[in-house]
Amino acid sequence: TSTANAATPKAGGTLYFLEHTPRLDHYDPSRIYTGRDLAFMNSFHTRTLVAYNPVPGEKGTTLVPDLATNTGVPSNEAKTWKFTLRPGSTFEDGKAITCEDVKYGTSRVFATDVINDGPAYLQSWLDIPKNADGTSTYTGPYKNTPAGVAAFNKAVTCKGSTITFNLNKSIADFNYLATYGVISPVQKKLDTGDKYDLNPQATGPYKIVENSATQLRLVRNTKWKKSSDPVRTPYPDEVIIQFGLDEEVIDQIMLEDTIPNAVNFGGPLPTNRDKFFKDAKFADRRMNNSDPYARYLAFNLVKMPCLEIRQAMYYARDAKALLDYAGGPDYAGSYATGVISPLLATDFEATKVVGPSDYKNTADVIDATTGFKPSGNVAKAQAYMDAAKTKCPADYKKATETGIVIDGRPSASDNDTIPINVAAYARVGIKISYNLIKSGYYPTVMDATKQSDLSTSGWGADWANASTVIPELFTTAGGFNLSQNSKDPAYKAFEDKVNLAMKTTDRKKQAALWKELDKEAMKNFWVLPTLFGKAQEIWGSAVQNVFFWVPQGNLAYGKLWINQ
Amino acid sequence: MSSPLLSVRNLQKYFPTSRNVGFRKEKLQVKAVDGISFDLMKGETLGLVGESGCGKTTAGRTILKLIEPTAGEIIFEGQDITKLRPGLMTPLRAQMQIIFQDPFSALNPRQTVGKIIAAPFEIQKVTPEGGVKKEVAGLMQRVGLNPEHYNRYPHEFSGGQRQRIGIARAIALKPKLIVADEPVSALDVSIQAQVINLIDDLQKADGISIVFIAHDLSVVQHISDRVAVMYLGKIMELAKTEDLFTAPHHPYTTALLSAVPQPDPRGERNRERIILKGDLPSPINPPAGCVFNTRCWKVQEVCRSKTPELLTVGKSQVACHFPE
Amino acid sequence: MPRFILRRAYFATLTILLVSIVVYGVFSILPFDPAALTCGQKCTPAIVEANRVKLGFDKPLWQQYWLFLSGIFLGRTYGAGSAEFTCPAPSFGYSFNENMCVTDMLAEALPVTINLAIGAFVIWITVGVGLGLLAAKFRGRYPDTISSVFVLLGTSLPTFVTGLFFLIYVTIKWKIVPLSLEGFTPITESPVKYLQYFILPWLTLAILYAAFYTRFTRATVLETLGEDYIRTARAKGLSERVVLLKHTMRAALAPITTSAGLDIAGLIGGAIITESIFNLAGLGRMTLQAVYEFDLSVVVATTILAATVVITMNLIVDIAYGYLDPRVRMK
Amino acid sequence: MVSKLKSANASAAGQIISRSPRQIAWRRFRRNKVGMVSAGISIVVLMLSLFAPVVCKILGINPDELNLDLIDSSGIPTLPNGGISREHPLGLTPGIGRDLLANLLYGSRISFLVAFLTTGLAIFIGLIVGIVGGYFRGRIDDYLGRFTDFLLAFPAFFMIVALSEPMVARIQETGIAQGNSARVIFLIFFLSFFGWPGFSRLVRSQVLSLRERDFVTAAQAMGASRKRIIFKELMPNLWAPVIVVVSLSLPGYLAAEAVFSFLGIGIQPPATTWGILLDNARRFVTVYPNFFLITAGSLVLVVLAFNLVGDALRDALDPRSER
Amino acid sequence: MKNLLEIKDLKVTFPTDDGFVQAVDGVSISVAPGETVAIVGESGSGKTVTSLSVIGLHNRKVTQITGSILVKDKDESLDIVSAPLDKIRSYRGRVVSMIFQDPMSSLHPYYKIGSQLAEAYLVHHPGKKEEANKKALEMLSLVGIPEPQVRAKEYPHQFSGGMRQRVMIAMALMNDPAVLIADEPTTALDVTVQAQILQLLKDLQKNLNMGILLITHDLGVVAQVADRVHVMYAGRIVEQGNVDDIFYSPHAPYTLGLLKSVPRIGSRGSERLKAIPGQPPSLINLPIGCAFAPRCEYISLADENSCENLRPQLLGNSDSHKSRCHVPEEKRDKLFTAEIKGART
Ligand SMILES: Nc1ncnc2c1ncn2[C@@H]1O[C@H](COP(=O)(O)OP(=O)(O)OP(=O)(O)O)[C@@H](O)[C@H]1O
Ligand SMILES: Nc1ncnc2c1ncn2[C@@H]1O[C@H](COP(=O)(O)OP(=O)(O)OP(=O)(O)O)[C@@H](O)[C@H]1O
Ligand SMILES: [Mg+2]
Ligand SMILES: [Mg+2]
Repeated sequence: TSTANAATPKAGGTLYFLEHTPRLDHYDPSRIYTGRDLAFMNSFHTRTLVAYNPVPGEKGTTLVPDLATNTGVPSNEAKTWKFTLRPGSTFEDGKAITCEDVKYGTSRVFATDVINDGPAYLQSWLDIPKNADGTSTYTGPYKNTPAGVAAFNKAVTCKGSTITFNLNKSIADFNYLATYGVISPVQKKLDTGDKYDLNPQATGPYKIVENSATQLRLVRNTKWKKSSDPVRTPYPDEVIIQFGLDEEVIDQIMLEDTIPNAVNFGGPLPTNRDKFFKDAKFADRRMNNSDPYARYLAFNLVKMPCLEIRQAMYYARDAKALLDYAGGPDYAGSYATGVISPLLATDFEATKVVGPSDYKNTADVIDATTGFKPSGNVAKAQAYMDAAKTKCPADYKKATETGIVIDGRPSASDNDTIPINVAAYARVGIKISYNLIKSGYYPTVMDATKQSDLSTSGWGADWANASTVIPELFTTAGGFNLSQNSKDPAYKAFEDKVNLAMKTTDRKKQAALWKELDKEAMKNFWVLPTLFGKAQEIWGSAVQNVFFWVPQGNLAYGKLWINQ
Repeated sequence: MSSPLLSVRNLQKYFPTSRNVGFRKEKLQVKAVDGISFDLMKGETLGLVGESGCGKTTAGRTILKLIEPTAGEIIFEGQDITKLRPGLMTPLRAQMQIIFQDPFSALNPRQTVGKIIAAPFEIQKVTPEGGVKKEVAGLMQRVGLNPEHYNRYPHEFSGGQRQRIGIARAIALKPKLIVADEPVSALDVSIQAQVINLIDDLQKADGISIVFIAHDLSVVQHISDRVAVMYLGKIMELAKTEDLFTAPHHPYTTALLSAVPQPDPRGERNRERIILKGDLPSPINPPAGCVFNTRCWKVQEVCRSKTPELLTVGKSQVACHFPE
Repeated sequence: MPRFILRRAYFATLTILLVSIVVYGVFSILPFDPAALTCGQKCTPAIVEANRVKLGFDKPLWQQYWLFLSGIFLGRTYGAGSAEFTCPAPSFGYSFNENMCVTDMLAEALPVTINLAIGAFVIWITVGVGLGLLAAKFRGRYPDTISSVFVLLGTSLPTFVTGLFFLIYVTIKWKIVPLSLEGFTPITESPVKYLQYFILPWLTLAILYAAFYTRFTRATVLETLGEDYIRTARAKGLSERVVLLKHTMRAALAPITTSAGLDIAGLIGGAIITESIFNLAGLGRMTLQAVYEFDLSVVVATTILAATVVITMNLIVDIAYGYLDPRVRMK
Repeated sequence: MVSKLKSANASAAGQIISRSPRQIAWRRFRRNKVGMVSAGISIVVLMLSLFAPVVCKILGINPDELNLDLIDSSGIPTLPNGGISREHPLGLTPGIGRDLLANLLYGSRISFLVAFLTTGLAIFIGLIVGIVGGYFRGRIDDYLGRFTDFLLAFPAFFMIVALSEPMVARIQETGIAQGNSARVIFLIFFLSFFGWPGFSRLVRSQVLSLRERDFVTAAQAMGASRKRIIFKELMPNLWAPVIVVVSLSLPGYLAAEAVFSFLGIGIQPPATTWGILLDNARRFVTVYPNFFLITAGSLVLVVLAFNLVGDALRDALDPRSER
Repeated sequence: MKNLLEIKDLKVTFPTDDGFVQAVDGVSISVAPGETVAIVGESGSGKTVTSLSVIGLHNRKVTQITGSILVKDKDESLDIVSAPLDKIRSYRGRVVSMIFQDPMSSLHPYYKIGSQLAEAYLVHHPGKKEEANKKALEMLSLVGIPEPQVRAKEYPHQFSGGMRQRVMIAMALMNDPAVLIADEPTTALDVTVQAQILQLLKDLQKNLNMGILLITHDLGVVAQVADRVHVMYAGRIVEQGNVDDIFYSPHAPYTLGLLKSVPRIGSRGSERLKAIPGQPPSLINLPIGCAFAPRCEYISLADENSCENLRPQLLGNSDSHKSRCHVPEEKRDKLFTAEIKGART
């Protein structure tokens, strides 16, 4: 992690972000869920009740008050949370932000037909009765029943400038959710539902003045007052995301420093990484960090019930070739040992269930504890296959004859890995093929009937607690269980332990439980962990004060300034 | 008197066309052939002359039922073939053949001469004595082509030779009737004579009846027994060749005769010429009454209102109110 | 003449209607649940169902089409309760990916594509017809050789190869044309930025078509030069220049105009590659994006729009042909 | 002067003896050096593609073999010249280090398959519709003409792009084919679906003018059946224009396949086609220009060669259009 | 120079794929004021090539032309074969005009008749628009087109064939040329219309004292309008003379054959036509000797083998009547005259 020179920041100038995709997924605070977009919008545009401290290093993970004057006060065994709003903060139209605005903002996520894609914690945690199918009886502000509204008004209450959330269970880290826009002020009379996404009211120092197919342009929000915002420091006059640029073009711009005040929003192409990282010229303009994601393949247990086959696939994999292809340890990260990323707070030091005992060790030798070998432990994999042959002959036949189908999203680099995988699994007689889903990947694979035998996926914690990882991925209550593991013999015990962990308010003890659960999930081979990834950042020579914002897993965009 | 080989009665062929007139789309008819009648005896040659567009080709093709007639009757060997279905026509087709004006388009460029001449046998499923190949060679010899050129393609022959190929094909099945549609118009003078002689010879030898279409009066006069002069889809005059040329009764015939230049400078210098005014009117909208009235120097009021019938005048049949 | 135009216009309208039915039908019977696609990562059947109702996909197909069609004239309302909103007429639907009325998206994208098409058209016509004329005039000599090399390369180089070359070398490596970051700027605002934005896309598109028109012009001109009336013109004592530029070009004008009209219509929907390489926010890129995301309302709208342009252009070309060719005019 | 002329003529005259139209075209074609060279190249490329497995075996190259050890962390071959050597005649593909030549050869098979089948299908439909319309004329022709006009009103390329994903999904759903087979089917079907109207117009206009020719009337006068007239009289005269348009549309479809792969809506990796290779090459164009040059060069070369063969064929088969 | 046009020893050769086509081989023709000179000959005998040479319309880069074509313009005269193109252009349409065989395709379909006519005037009288228009109307009425003001505003396709040929003639006469070349002006027309056009040409010539070079393959037309005749065969002139000489005492066997093979009105219909056997030769493959020898029935009258091996010269006892033949002229004169008489009865 490098920090560019700590000279006195200067205000002014335009800060460019060069981006390949045609737009960000969402701008509506209730709908943003992607780490980078969140870091961006929260840095400039949207204020939340509490925020991560935008400073380098570990300190960045601490919560600081933002719109609220505190970081949340729990009571009633953390079933009730109170936040008091800071006076003097306004929307971009000058209207003061009230408790009612925040309450209204939280109500919106219940209108799932309009406000989608955002984190769904509020729906499951707020103390509102649920229907038989698990949906909330409250259906949001647009279209609802009096009973639903009454329930919601009981769950979220306003008293002066204090907002109270009543939860249906103890949530020790509920205040972390308050770093998300799902709990942020929205003016009822300006809410345009779906269309609010295009130009949401700013509460931070910048507001949107153009949101088109080519750019998102933010300029200073004149109604914003430094005095009311302890977190943000607006330096540039304008912030622009330039969309749809060819990735190669972006890299070339960076290499040539054509636009010194620009940041490569998506990171350099793999092909150009060496140019940036092997050349001292770019020493002040590059960064290579672990990213907050754990990557894995989720076994669909409904179609892959045989543990031995799953194990064989794990050991037969040529992880080394894949890591090398992805850029080696320098650029691509390390062999994943579970689904909890090492970037998560220190109490989640990586578990040693599968993979190398030390995830930083990339030597191609058999790991004594786990039997993992980066280039594949073919002997061990073969042994599992042999076992499978007698134990679950039907699955064995499928693996060796029909072939195992893996869901994936088409991408230039993933395409290349297909032959690598085909060759690796062939070593133990496993046939694989790919089902590449272009659009609507998750809606497709989340549907157990449409999901193939394995699905490529990745997950990062929503905040620095594995409570946003293990239950999400491995329980039926979680929102992202691609493993379909409820029929697995080990599931019941696992779920009980998860519930126990959720109730544990002591962070240390809770963390220990999560680690054990991570281990268990790995032992059951519900997923096949692949990488703890890395990400590279590149920026122009005029961009100053660049540092990695650990909890967001991205740069602290709000702290950048332009050296003119 | 023996019965005619072919009788044509009041034959009509109107082609439908349309034209945008101001705001309306007008449905029109090209009166290409508008009620012609004649008989053709066995072994007789009937010349059909007239200016371009007067309906000669249409008449010739309609007679052979290559074009469905609009009205009238075609009686071939006593059989009314006007309404005959194509399937029933097929065997009759061996009896009636056609020779074309354009020796280039009349032969399929992708077939050898041998194939072209053998086609009638193939189509009519006739196997001549001694086989098709021998018969074709004989035919080639007969029309003055070298039988060794059996495997050549049409483009390797001159216009006159190509016309001979067409003739060989037409006579292959020994038809009783041949419509020769301007068979020599596209040929050079020196070649024209060869082909005329050939047709003449074949006709004499086989006793074929020929409808000989031409726009050149001299040619028609040379080859025909009788001549019909057509104007705007109608027969103006029909007579024995000698009668027609020595004593034309219709003003149009007279004008036509006087317009044909002869290779005789002295005669030409002294010749009184009748120069017709204007052009052939459009067959879409022919003049009322006598179709020739717009160009006739003898025109009277009756010509503009009443269509003259084809009546016998002297030895000829003439459609004129004031025949000479 | 007006009658003729009216009749053609009537048929054109009918064709457009038919095209819209076919396009709408084809896309609607496809095995996609737009409701599910707009539902996000954490999706429940209830959400899908609610979405479906909101999008109008719960109705029978013909009703959906009717809603679509009437939306064009009357505007269309989506959602319910206080989140209800209207896409005013002419409404081509609503994109749930972009959270925009499709009409607004079209309004944003269309000027870009039109400017792209017209600029490229001007270049290709000038270059194509000019080179074609030269090649015909100096038939068999070196201008002809050069033009035939141009034709061959132009028609054999895929657009994306030339486009990428321009982008990476001309703009970034050699910096001949500065990179345009700001997006579409109307020429009235800043001609320099306008040019900067369009010049390379124009060239990319124009090369292909210019090659085609060079070949076409050359062939047409050569054919015309062989006509008897050109011999007549020469026999009058006219100079070669007048013969070529007046008599020959006049005759070549009709076919060139016809095919140019159709080609430019094709570009409205066909500049996909150029637009995506140069990141022009035009109709083509918008459609491609929508295809990637299964944004059916956008795809349906752009397809129908593109077809409408083609059909309309066909109509215009037909009428223009009547004016250009007196023989047709009189019929 | 005179005598010299005569002797020259005498020898020329000797050759004029009996030549079929095909022989004449062939002779004219043979005289076109560019056309001959292009034809040579095209045939060699087609043969190489057809016998790709054999060729690869002989050269000792394997399209599926990975050479990860020869690739650096940027995905570029570490050997000089991108690994061009005796083992890898055109070097390695970046990323995972497959043999480029082997991949070009195997890749060309799908590209050619799409191009040939599309052309074949389009010309087949075009021939049927064109002949039916041109020969029978009247109402049938009217309807067919309307329909082709209607099809031509669709922006074809645009429609194919728009339909690609949904249609492929449809094909997969019906179970006709999965994955890339479905995509190949889609491409062939839709390219030819929007391609045949062009062919049918050409065929129709040819048939319309042919059937006015007297040899068709002659056949009718002999009592020939429709079948005979169509197959024996008309068809042989259609081959020349058909061959020309086929040879000119093949390279078009070849390039089209590449474009669709480039846009990400054509054949999908891990299959190899030229479009996919080119799309890859694009990613590596600045760091590994060889790859781009070789792949783009191959495509341009083949398209160029096919185009030139088409031009030469046109010149040879249609004497009016001498260049 | 008393003649308006003097072609001397014109040779035109086209290089083709199959060899050199010697389309015209040593043709000499002259035209005096008020005179109509005809060229007759079969298709491909080089008539059109000769006429196009006169206004320099061959592509000079590929066509090899030798000899001279002198055209008289008032006091100066110009050799079309060697003159610069600009100079030739200033003669075209002004001194020498041409009308073509096919009136259907010889008018520009996209321009109005009036403007096409006016253009012919404007080329040589730049800037005089009004005069040009006036002259155009004048010329249209001169060639007998009714309502010239109306018709001038119409397009060629609105005219019938005969009308178009009249327009072509009017166009050729816009600048009162000295020589008019008419290449088969009536071949595409019907006899009745042909008669109109020939009459028109005759009248115009009388009024304007033009020299006309008339090209045709129709002997009847020649007989009707020509003063002098050149008969061409395979690129060469085989006989030239006054009309009467040619028609009543032909000296070349080809001319005789031609005259005998035409059917005439009034001749006895039942008799066979006297056809010339064989085909005209290909111009690339000309016999070494007399080009007509393979088809000639009088070879036996000539010196042994001379017809096959020697090319005959254009000779004659009188200056005005010459022919190419190895048979001694005395023999031919009587024999041919007798034959032609026989054929005529
Ligand atoms: N298929 C057709 N459809 C419409 N009109 C036709 C058709 N065939 C012929 N005609 C018209 O019918 C009239 C007579 O044509 P036809 O070909 O029979 O004349 P013709 O006497 O043979 O002329 P020519 O001497 O030029 O051959 C012409 O006006 C012609 O335009
Ligand atoms: N540009 C050319 N290139 C090659 N050969 C040519 C060219 N122009 C004419 N010829 C040949 O020259 C010969 C004479 O042609 P020309 O047109 O003068 O004949 P013609 O006497 O006018 O015949 P027609 O009566 O058919 O018009 C022909 O054999 C022709 O093929
Ligand atoms: Mg006719
Ligand atoms: Mg000529």
